[in-house]
Amino acid sequence: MKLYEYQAKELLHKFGVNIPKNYLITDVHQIEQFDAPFNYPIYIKGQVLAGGRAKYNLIKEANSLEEVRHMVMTMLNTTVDGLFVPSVLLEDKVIGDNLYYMSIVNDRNARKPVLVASLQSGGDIEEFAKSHPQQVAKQLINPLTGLHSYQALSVADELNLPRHLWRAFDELAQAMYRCYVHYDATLVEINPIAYTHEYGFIAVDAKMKVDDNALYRQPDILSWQHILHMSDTEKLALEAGVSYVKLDGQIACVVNGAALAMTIMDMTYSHGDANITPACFLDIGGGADADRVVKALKIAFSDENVKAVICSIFGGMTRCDEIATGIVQAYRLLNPNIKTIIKLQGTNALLGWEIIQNANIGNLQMAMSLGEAVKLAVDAVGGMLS
Amino acid sequence: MKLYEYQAKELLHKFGVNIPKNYLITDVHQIEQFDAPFNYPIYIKGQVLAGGRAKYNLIKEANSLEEVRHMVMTMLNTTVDGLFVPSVLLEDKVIGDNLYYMSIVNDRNARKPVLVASLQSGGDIEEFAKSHPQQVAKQLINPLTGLHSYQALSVADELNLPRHLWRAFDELAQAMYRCYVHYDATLVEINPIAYTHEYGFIAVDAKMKVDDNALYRQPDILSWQHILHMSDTEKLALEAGVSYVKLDGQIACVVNGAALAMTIMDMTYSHGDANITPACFLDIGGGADADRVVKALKIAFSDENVKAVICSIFGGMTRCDEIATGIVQAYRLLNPNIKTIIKLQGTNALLGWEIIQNANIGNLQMAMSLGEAVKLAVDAVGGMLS
Amino acid sequence: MSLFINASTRLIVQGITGKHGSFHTQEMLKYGTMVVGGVTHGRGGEWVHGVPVFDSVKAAMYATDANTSVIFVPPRFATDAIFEAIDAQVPLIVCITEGIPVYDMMRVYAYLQTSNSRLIGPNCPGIITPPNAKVGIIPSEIVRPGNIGIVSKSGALTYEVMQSLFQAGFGVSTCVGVGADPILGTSMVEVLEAFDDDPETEKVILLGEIGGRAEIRAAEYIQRYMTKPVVGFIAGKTAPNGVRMGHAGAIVEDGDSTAIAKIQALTRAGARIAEQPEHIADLLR
Amino acid sequence: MSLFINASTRLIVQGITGKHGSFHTQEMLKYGTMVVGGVTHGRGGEWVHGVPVFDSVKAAMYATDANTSVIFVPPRFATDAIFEAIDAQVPLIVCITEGIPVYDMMRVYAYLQTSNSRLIGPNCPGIITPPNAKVGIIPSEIVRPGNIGIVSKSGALTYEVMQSLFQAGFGVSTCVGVGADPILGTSMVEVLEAFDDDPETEKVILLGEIGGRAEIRAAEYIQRYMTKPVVGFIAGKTAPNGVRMGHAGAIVEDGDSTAIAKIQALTRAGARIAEQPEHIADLLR
Repeated sequence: MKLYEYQAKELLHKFGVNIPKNYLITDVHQIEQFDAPFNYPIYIKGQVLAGGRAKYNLIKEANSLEEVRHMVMTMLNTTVDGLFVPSVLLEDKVIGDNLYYMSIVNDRNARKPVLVASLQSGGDIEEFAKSHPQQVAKQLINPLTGLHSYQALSVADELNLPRHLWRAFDELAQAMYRCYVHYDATLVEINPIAYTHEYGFIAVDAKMKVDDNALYRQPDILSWQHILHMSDTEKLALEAGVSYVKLDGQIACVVNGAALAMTIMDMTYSHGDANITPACFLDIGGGADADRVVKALKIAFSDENVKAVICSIFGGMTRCDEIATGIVQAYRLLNPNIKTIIKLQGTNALLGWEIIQNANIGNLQMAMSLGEAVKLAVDAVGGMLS
Repeated sequence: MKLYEYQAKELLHKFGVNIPKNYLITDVHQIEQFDAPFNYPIYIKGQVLAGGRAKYNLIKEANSLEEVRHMVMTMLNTTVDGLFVPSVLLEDKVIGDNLYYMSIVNDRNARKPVLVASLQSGGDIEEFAKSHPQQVAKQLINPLTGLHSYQALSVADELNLPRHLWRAFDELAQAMYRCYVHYDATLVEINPIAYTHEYGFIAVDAKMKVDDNALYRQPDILSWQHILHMSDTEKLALEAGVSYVKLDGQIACVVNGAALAMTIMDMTYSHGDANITPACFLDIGGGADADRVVKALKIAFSDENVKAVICSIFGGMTRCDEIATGIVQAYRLLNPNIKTIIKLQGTNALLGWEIIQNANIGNLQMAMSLGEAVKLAVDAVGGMLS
Repeated sequence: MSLFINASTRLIVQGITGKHGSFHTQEMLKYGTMVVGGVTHGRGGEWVHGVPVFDSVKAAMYATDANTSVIFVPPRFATDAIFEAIDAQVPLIVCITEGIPVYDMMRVYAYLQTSNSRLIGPNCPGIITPPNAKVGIIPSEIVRPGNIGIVSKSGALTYEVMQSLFQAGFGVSTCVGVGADPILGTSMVEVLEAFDDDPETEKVILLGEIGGRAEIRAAEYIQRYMTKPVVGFIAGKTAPNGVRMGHAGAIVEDGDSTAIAKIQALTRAGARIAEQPEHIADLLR
Repeated sequence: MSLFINASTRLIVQGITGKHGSFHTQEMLKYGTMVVGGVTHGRGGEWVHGVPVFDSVKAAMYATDANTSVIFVPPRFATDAIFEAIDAQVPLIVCITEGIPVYDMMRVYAYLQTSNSRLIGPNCPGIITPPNAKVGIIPSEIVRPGNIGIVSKSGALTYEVMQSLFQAGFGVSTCVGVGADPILGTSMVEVLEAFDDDPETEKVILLGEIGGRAEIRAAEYIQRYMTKPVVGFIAGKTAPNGVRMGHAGAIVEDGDSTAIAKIQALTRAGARIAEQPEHIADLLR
């Protein structure tokens, strides 16, 4: 789960990271009455779950209360390039001599967290690391023993950071690591960090991602989930525990297993008719029950673009009788004028077939192979489009 | 540093351990106005840093507000068997079906923390473990990976705890371990724990010790240090960073190093004259400077019983010139009518000798061996006593 | 010979009394796997499909002399279950559970390095060595003994491939699902190494997907060391960037983690890559 | 031969720019120890008593080919210093620092078990092997080469004993201060073992005190395995129960941790126990 800038800063601040004085506007009434004591100019920052906000005009500088109000009004509750702006952060403009980059992120290849820092800030650190490997320093962290000060200091050394800043640099890294561990983050990033005489290191912008699998033990983060701007469909998917990715085509892929779902997507794309493509990726995961299938199909049917569904299940953990029951329930409940091509195999597949056949629903069609399923779905869409 | 019962309970409660409703009285005015909504009978518990409070009449049961007031008045600010009672805890009387014991403590031999639990509560668990090894279960904890649930459950299994309590038992152990780690405890003990239908497991009495060496990173605990009932001398020792143990005799032992100080104590005791024994153990530690020596001597001189001081230093980390400077400063400052027998050897011993000799103070006397130092000190005391 | 499991595998099932644990215990028994015990804390003394349940892995190991454990417990207890198995010195641990937090798995992985246990998974379908050893959830009716080794990140896709092999007349030496989480106990490369050493295996199928660099590393290994032919399939050519596709690990985060990059690396390394799963059998001939 | 250090010891000093680090660097150099480098983060490039200072242990190890490190940094940085030395694969680490939290040391000890480093201390005076190798703070003017090995928990008491040996004409093979903290990198028993194997050592002095079971374990070892005679002294016969006597470790917590119990165990094991330190020399004859 991605966090908004102001959320990331709030959490980092709890662990000792300095952040600029700020004020969050979530409601237009707040700005009408707004008169907080800032020294102008201040930053006006639209909160969206994406980087590169400057190019969307979501980061501006205001020189007066008038300007603040005007800018907030222009940003708040708008949608910029598909990104909704639920809140605007007013923030002291920090003027630092130098700007730095620091992050703690999971290094999948090393199977450890890694501390990454650079004297260069802004932009994509991975790209920058490739072009300027000398200017980005990394230290792998043993998750059993944590980030050692000597490691943070060796990063400072490698970057030729002025020596009087080393202790503060270590403290910043330690604070970030504690925050990373405490909140089950997969990424904690401050970019840029400024250094000022007043505050020392201070976070100008911050990003944080929290492991979805750990949200059950992160009540504070979980309580922020409702603030996320999600479509009704996304909310339904979250509740149902299915993995949902909306795409632009007409064929919904309801599958148990990400790789198989992607395979069906790939096969649909390569089918030849460029106008017929997947409508969504819906991974119902392992061991789904009938209820989850109903919810997944509800999501599929709720998309107006959807003209056909491929429901391909190869049961291992998943039991095909549960799947079949769910499909039948969904049709009984919603009775959509949409064909679902069903491929059932593996655990209890025969039971599943029986349930489908006994239900005797016209829009349900069986397929014996992936190729056949894709072909039947494309034909169904073709029939409706023509 | 030992914590009071109410402090231990407060910390445990922060980490999720249930504790009875309670109310702390630290001032006699509180009890005059006291009218908190308890259901009688309630416990009245004098807070002291020692176990076995029942035998000092520091744990009582009150059946009315009148009784509460009377009992608190009798206990508060009294001294029972050398233990000052700075506060009294009023507490709901919990009635549980069974009483249990659980602690997390540093196992010095295994060099790991250990979870200890028993279905038997009260009394000395170590003694009980020796006599009833079957009824006390232990699990060593790897400090790099923490207490695993399977370990807590295996303790529950070993104790034949009813199975419906296993999950709650694990949660209790996990809460205690988190508390132990968070506060750098060397002991977290709940004894007894009751099990009630209303609360589940609940801490009836609790003990906690925090590692003195870790207090620098435990600001909450450190802030409690001022509440500890310490004599002025103990406070001075704490500030000076010297280790002070008051004893009943006449010879103060000011030494760098615990083993050497204890050796001098042992030699003083075995000197033959049972009336002449050590007055205190004063370990100034490694690398002491002149200032610390002045403070140590101040502590020694402040005890009216002290008739002579043995100051025996074998410098490794400690530099004898610093020691000598400190001794001379203390005599110039306080000019006590007490002899100090000085033995200086090791790092910069010659410089030290010179400083002492140049100071030309009549009460300073040099010794060449431990035996001689003890003899001179005993003689000095003998002269004063006779 | 075979990989990791065979006819002398003695298996315990952690989470045997749960819905999935119980169901797949029965499936594994049916297939012929020696399931000698199960573990559910607080349920010791019960029986599940004729298998005795113990209160701890240690007790189960002691009583049954098992050499392998499979984990079916829910994600919030699975980390503890893996630690318990490692501490009980189970030589082979197969974790089916999906949804374990990454931080937990990084800790498990670091701890594993100090032990003698091998972990397969988590978030994997397990291992099958026909005709009679199965640890995990791979459907057994679609596989017969043979000389094709399979290493895969996924579940359902693997079953699709296994079925098309079955229909095409191929048999399998061992199929290992390494899992699709970002942090795995055993990597694709380690399984390729084992296949290369396994006399039962003549050709190897590698099934990958977007996310991570496991397939890139596999390509490096194949190019440098692998003596047996490899046929591959990589899912997710059309997956959008930066979006998690179901699996915690299935996300394109940099150039190396795209399907195209992986297909190119494997092709350069000499592996033959199928356009779609049903073509794999053709490439094996 | 000798224990742990000798003429080919190449030493780096962690915390060399501090007051104690700098002073004892000079003392060790005077004695003839090859102090080849020092470490203080952020002070690399400076020199202390002719010894180059580096910004990290890794850099110092790389530049100087050292094989031993001694730690003089304050307690709140000492844990990090030990981890740094272990991670830089220093074979022998001697930690002088007093006051490291017990929890930190339990973590260090667990980590140490997964490495190839030996840790002596913390809260110890170090090691001296006359005539020219000294790592730590043991005063060198009171020791001459010889065949007596000393293992001790304490500092000042050890120096007293060393001086009385010196005056009585005895020489020392190696003196090892294992430290007086509750958790130590190297135990008394490990040092006794090393003395038993050391051809330079003929007799061994063991200096103990109240607290812990190290001396009880030493007694068990002496009884079962030790071939060389042991003379001992235990401080704290008159220490009150339950009170911490200076050292973090010096506290009577149970029967085994009293001086009397230790003296009895050692006596039963065949060691000769001195009534006071100055009698030790007599028992060696």
